[in-house]
Amino acid sequence: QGNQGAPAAPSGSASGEPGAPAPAASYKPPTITVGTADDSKGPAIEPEGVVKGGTVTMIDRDDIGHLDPAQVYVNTMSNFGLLIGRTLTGYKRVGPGDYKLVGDLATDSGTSSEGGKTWTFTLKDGVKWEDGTPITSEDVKWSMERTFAAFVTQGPTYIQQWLTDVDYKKAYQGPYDGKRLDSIETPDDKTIVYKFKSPHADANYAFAMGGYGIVPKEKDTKEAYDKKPVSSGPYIIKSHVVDKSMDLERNPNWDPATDPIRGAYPDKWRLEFGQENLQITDRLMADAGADQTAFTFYATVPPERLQQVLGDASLAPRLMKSPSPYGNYYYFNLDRVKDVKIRQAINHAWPSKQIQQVYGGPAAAALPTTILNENTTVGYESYDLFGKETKPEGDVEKAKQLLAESSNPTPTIVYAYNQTPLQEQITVVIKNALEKAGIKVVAKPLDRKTYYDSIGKVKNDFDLYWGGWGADWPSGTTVLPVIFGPIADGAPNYSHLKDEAITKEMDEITALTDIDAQNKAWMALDKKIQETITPLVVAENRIANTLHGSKVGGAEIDPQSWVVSPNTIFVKQ
Amino acid sequence: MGGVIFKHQVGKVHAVDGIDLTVHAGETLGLVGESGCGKSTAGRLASRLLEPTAGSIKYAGREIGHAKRRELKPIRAEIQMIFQDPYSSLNPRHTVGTIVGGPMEINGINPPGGRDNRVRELLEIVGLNPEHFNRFPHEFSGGQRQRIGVARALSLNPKLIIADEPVSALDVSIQAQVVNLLQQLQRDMGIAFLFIAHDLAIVRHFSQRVAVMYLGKIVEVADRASLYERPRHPYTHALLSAVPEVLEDSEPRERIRLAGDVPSPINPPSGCRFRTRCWKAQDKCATEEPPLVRLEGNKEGHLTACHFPEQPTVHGQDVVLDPALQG
Amino acid sequence: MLPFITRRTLGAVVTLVIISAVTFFLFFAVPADPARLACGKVCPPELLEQARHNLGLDQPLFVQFVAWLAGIFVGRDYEGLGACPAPCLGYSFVNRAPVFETILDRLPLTISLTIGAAAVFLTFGVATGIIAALRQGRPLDKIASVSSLIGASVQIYFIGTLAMYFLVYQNQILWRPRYVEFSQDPIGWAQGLLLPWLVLAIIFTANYTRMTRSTMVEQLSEDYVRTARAKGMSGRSVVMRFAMRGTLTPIITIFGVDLGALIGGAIITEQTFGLQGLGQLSVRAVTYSDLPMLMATVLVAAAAIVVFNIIVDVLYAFIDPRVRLS
Amino acid sequence: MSTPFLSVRDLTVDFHTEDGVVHAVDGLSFDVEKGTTLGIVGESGSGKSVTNLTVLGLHNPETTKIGGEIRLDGEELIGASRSTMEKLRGNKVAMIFQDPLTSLSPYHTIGKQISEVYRKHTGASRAEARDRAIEMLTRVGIPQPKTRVDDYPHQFSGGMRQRAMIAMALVCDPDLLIADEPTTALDVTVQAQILDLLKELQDQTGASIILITHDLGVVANTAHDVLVMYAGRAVERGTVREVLHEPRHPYTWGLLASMPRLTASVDVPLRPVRGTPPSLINVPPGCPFHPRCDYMELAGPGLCRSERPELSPHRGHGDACYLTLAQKREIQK
Amino acid sequence: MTIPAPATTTTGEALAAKTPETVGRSPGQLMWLRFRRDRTGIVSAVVVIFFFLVALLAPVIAWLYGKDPYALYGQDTPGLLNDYGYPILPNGGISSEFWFGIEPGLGRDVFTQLVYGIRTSLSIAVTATVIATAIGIVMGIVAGYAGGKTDYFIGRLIDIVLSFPSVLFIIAFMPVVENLFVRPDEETPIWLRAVTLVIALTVFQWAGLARLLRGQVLSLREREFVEAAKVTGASPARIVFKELLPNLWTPILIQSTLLLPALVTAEAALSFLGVGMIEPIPDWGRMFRRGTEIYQNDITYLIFPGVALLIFVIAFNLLGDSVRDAFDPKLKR
Ligand SMILES: Nc1ncnc2c1ncn2[C@@H]1O[C@H](COP(=O)(O)OP(=O)(O)OP(=O)(O)O)[C@@H](O)[C@H]1O
Ligand SMILES: Nc1ncnc2c1ncn2[C@@H]1O[C@H](COP(=O)(O)OP(=O)(O)OP(=O)(O)O)[C@@H](O)[C@H]1O
Ligand SMILES: [Mg+2]
Ligand SMILES: [Mg+2]
Repeated sequence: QGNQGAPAAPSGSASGEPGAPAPAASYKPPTITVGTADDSKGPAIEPEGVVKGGTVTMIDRDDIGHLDPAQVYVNTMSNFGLLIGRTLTGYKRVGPGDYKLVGDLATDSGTSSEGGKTWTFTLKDGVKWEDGTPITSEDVKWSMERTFAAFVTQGPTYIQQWLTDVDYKKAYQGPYDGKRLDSIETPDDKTIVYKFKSPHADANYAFAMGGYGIVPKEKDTKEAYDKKPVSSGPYIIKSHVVDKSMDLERNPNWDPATDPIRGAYPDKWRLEFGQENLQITDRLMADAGADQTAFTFYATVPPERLQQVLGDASLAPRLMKSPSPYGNYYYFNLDRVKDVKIRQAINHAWPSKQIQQVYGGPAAAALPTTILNENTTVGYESYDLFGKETKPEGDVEKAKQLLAESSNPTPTIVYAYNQTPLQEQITVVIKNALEKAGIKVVAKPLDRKTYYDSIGKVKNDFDLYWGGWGADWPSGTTVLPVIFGPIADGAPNYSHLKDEAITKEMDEITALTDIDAQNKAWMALDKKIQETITPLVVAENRIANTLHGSKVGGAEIDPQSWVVSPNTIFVKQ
Repeated sequence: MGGVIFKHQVGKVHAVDGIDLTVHAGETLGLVGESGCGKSTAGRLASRLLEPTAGSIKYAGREIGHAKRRELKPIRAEIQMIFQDPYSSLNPRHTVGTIVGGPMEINGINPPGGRDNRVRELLEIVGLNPEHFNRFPHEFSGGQRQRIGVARALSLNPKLIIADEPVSALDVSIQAQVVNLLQQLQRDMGIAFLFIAHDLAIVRHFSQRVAVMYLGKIVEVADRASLYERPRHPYTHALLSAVPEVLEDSEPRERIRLAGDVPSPINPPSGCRFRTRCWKAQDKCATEEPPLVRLEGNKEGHLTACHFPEQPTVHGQDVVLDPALQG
Repeated sequence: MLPFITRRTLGAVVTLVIISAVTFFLFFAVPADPARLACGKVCPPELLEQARHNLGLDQPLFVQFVAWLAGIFVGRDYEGLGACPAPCLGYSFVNRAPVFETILDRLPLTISLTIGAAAVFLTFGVATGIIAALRQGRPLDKIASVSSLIGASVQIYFIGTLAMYFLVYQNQILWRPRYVEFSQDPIGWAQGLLLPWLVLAIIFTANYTRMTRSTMVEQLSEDYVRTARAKGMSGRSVVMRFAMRGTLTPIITIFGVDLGALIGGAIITEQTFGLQGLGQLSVRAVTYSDLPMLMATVLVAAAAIVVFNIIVDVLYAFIDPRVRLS
Repeated sequence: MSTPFLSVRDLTVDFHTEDGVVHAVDGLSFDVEKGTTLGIVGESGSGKSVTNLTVLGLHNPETTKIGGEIRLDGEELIGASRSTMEKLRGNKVAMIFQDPLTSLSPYHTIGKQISEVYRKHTGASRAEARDRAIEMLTRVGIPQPKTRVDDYPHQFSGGMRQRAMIAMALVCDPDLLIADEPTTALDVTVQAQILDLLKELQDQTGASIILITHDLGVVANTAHDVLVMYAGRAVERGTVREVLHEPRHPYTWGLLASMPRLTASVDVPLRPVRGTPPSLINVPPGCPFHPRCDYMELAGPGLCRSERPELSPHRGHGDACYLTLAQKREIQK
Repeated sequence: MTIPAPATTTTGEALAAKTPETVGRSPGQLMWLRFRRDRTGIVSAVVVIFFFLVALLAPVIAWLYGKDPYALYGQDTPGLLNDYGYPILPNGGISSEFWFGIEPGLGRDVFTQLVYGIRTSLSIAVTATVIATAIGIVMGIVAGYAGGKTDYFIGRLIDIVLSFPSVLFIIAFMPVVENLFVRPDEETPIWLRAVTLVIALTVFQWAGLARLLRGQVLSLREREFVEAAKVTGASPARIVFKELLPNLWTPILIQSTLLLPALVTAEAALSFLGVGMIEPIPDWGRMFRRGTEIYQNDITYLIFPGVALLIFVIAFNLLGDSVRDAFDPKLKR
């Protein structure tokens, strides 16, 4: 669920902007473990007081951009994908904050051999497409092959790379011209074997990504599939008016007994798109009429309503809270801000608390200190190198001292930001704080459409800019090697960090087959990078506060994807 | 100075169609006719506000019909105009001083004693208080405004003034003031006038010669005495008989009531244009256009365009063509 | 009349083509690359090329524009997405939905919003305008002019937000703005749009009140109105049958302009009330650099303005025989 | 003599404007007998139209103050109810205005405009009213009335419009017809037609006519009695013969002398009244004409400047001037 | 019979004798006189002038008041804002120190923000008004006076501009205008944003005025005083500038009085759509928009900018009405 949506949303959207760990004391990071074959059997564990039937309404700003799983990368889309499609593996909710990686279509979460170079899955009995035909291993293979096709530009690329090469689209162009991929084998209708070029001990997590959902070979319509997908999940799309509404009804060929993940309690779903957060919040607060059975996947309470919502005890039962599982950073452009002392001075001077206030206070944003996110890192360990916990409002003296030691005691920093009302305000705060430390800030607003283009250019003229990245599964593997990976236009290494020792270390950690050791190593590397290079300022992470209607039960923000999961939702009668 | 001759034909709407008029130096030519017959068009052609579609306009022997703005410059000063509407002919945003002095400024005339003095002098000449130099037109009555217009026309010492219905918009008592003023100016300064009006009685007072126009054509032209006492064209007869007289004199005047209005100039009747309202009209009138010629028994310079002219008298007719009046 | 309409229609088509061309070519001057947006955040150059090709952005601009224009009249074929029959406005860059269908889907709301609001502000504005004109200088006139002034001075997002809060969420006096098809549920349709109508009406009524009042005052001093009174016509018929005719001309002029503008996108209104009409569609098209959608919304908006201009001119002829016969 | 058909006594009309109070009519009295024509002459702004609009009660009551009395056929019109006035207008009293183009509604057909008056006052059906409209158009001499009845005013020529106006005024056979400068906007030949038509229709219907004009020639041709107005007051009144042949007031003299005439000698210049009419906000005290009068000294200058001369007597030839008849005769010699 | 002959009139004596009622007042002066009598007009003028003074003297006011619109008081001084970023004191944190309270979130002083915001918004609106008016004047007069092809093309251009869905266009293409001036990775100066806004607002506003003026010129061109100037040999330039332009100031003035408040609100509306001035430049429209978002928690922050905007727009509209009435007394009464 790494890609946090391309164009950042205007104000306070969930999918677009920051989020992170360590909020109020009550919050406990989730645990995610690997489940057994038994865990992989359906049906899903029912939430308390569940009622089946009824129609639930979901209101959000944006439509589900892609229905073809191959094009799905954004958290909101994978989340929706749970309703209409299945993957090999998936996350099963065992209890509050307790998740297991289990087999979804597969009977278990996969068997690896050769230290993770080969992965074998067996399909469950009784899994069917919406027309009743059984789902076969050929379908699963086909689904992976088609992600190599030219028209697929959006989905995840991990497995494709592992199966072929880093430049996977050159190695194979998809199954439509009759060529098949040898590295996936289907010895029989139920078995499927993936053969990677190198070991990937955590590959079974990758198969849980929505982007690796399945598509029926016989019903594949290439590009057009994005409009009319075939359901393997509990619901079928009955009608869809783009950007406006969608209606789901039950898929008669979905058998709850095969599905450990999806509860699918309501009979019908009504999805409404095109509403701004503020309006959605107001509607859910008012809780009138049909809105009582409404909830939202990701429309968090915007700062403008936060005080009101949090201050109203009557809303508390309908309020969900969850810190962002993403990493958010203000990247230094190491090509321009060459002096580590200046980078550290800025880290010290950083007005975290003030920015937090703009977001709406501690209830709306947490102040993390590490690159890896607490919620999505198994084996997380905290550290505080720049006194963020002791002096969250910034330590001007310390910053001045570091600057005095640096090559330029009065540096000028070009800060580029995404021009939304909220970011404008944050920029004011940053400018105000850094200038107190003697750092001149040139604020450069960037058009929101081109924000990532502009900061993604290797040869950009900015010194500091915000960027987000989220783990695709709970491991440093999907974070550090990405944000400090290859330097290219558009690549997420916005710091342009290029340090051979670090790169080497990352390769070594990736190759580790012991997951616990790997996690420990990532945490250590995290601290080391900040200590020696300081390529970024860890940004404030937002906490989602999301309301739902009074007749909606089982609503919970999934701590990994940071949106309300459809799996447990039910309608109270 | 020779004469001013103009002769022209105007485009699609034959507002003025092949008219021949001559104004001699120092004299007044009156031009009468009903509304829409092309009097103003003729006047504006003469002052070259309009360019004729065809034909020639000669001023002091020079052809000016198609002269450019630059070529016209020296002549502009000599031909001036007085307009009908005392309200719209003065720029409401200018003072009297600017209005009267403007033409001098445009033509770079610097009279001895300065322009302002000259303006005051002109105001005095037209019977206005020179102290009103700095006032605005809206502070004057219609008659006074018309005097300002006269002063403006005089400021360039013109040789010819085209006066387009200068008194039609004024009350009788004021009308007489303005006519008297014009008459006096002509006497004092020898200015020639083309005096356009629809009121035969006023024209008679101020014109040595009179032309009668109907639907873009001159139908009769003569010296004053001939026209008023021995009119030949039926239309002239009709016009004369239509003027309401204050005091009935001993001799009963003829009574001619024409039907309808002037036809549209866009599609004028063929042949003689007056034939549709004429009580003497015959087939010939529809096919053949009567030439403007001197009829038998008329004086030199008395020209009439009619196939069947009336007797040279103003008495004793009674013609009623109006259906409403035949009850 | 017919030649007039034909001439005006041809002129309108030219205007629309020019507006489309300006929109189209300016779009490429915006520093955003739709292919980049379509391609996602991690997008290597080959994929970018691919995305660009998929969106048809790899052709010369002029060719693209002509293809777009031709699509409207003869339809187009899209690689992978299939045929798009005329009038084809292309497929959205963002979600590959056929633009024409999307527009058709949004139009009913925008039209309902416009027509309902127009009905309210027209009747209300004209009525108060007439009353104010007849009660010139009296308290009623003063009240009408002061309230219309305040109405004209407030912003839609200002009273819209306040009204939503106090009348819908807090007290539930009015129904929450939403759109239901008229054919499905006429009452729900009216309930759902009532608040936007009223708010739009508050803002627009002012203009009509003032316009009606001043024209009516002028008309009442017209000679022919005096004639009507001299004929013994009753006060009511003098106003409604005589003075009103002349008052209509300026009213339908601004009415045409307002209707055109509203259909073209009551952007702020739709934004304020969370309604999904053309205005909201167009803002999204802008936000996501969705060229086909942007082109379509601009085209529809401009067409609305242009068409209403023509309608107004035709209406002039119905109101005023002098126009009809000249 | 019985009571006159219309009798106006001490009429005053004041307009309250931004610039001050306009005394448009100030103490005006006159009578109109049945079947006769009263010509009202005077310069522009002398209050002719205001007087007659007052008879019909067409002023805006907000800004107008009206005093005196107006009796029509014995009935008091000032202060009469709106419905009374509405019943009267177009029915018993009708009006023809100066500019037929602006006075006819451009939005309705001629036929409609005529027939609606008829329907309003007689309750006739649509078809009857239409027939009546055609009949009226025929009477005023509109050619092809059956087709022209559906024309709009702008399709008519100026003279035809004025005829339509007359048709509209006469459709209910009014007892009093007020014609406010009915021919000023028209050409001489057409003016003659219209004046003849008015006379003829009067002969047929026996209506009284008030003919407002500033053209003495028109009055001479059409009216029986004349009222000369100056600055909102009557300065002279009498029969046409009396006023035009033996004018008594210096202003009437001035008017007559400034009229150009076809028969007068060309060599005698016109003799206009000097000066301009006064502002009605600031009417000169005493005789309003005194600033323009050449004979003020004869009557005693103080008198003309301070005391306002009254028109006397109420009937017959009268004038408002301090000069004695003898003095006047003297001057005329 | 002879008519008495009054004195001849061609001497100035008679006219000079007439007492002048109005002494040398230009139409402008008359307008001013009428305007002065209009109490509403005067009051609104005072209000409008007050706003302009505030805008003009913003630095002085801030200096006297002792606050800086850019300083984040609420953030730098603890105890002013609560955890959510809202003022702790009631009424939006109004105190003797912060007269209008403090801004939620950033904690700036609302009073100086508003004063400077008015300064920003007014400068943009005034500049746009002036430019739009100037373009409108040139285009309108050229089209009206030149006629022919020029008129046709300008007319089409006006039609096209007026047919553009302007709001949509502005939000779509604001970046383009900015792009024309700076490369995407260059610093965008504040003035540039202002210039962009001015351009965006101007592009669609000149056409209305141009169309109006074109019509006016077309009718003025037919007025006889233009012909009079032509007859005396005036050049087209002189006719345009000396004869026509002075007569167009009335519509120009009225139009621009109405345009200015419209642009102020338009700028606010653009802010609402996210294309207004950007932080940290204080901006009236943006304050207002933010107010509409947070009013549930801090209504004070909506009230001050909102009421100020309301007062300004109402006052300016009233002023526009009064100016129109003063120029065109016909409407009144
Ligand atoms: N620019 C023009 N375009 C078309 N027709 C015109 C134009 N100017 C004048 N005409 C027409 O030409 C005819 C003569 O017009 P002109 O103004 O010369 O009449 P006139 O005799 O002066 O009338 P009036 O007594 O009303 O002033 C009229 O029918 C008029 O409609
Ligand atoms: N409604 C009004 N308000 C103010 N003043 C008015 C009004 N109507 C007329 N007047 C003034 O009253 C005076 C008399 O006007 P009236 O129309 O009666 O003149 P008139 O004799 O009919 O002149 P004309 O020959 O020009 O028609 C004029 O000075 C006029 O300005
Ligand atoms: Mg003329
Ligand atoms: Mg009158």
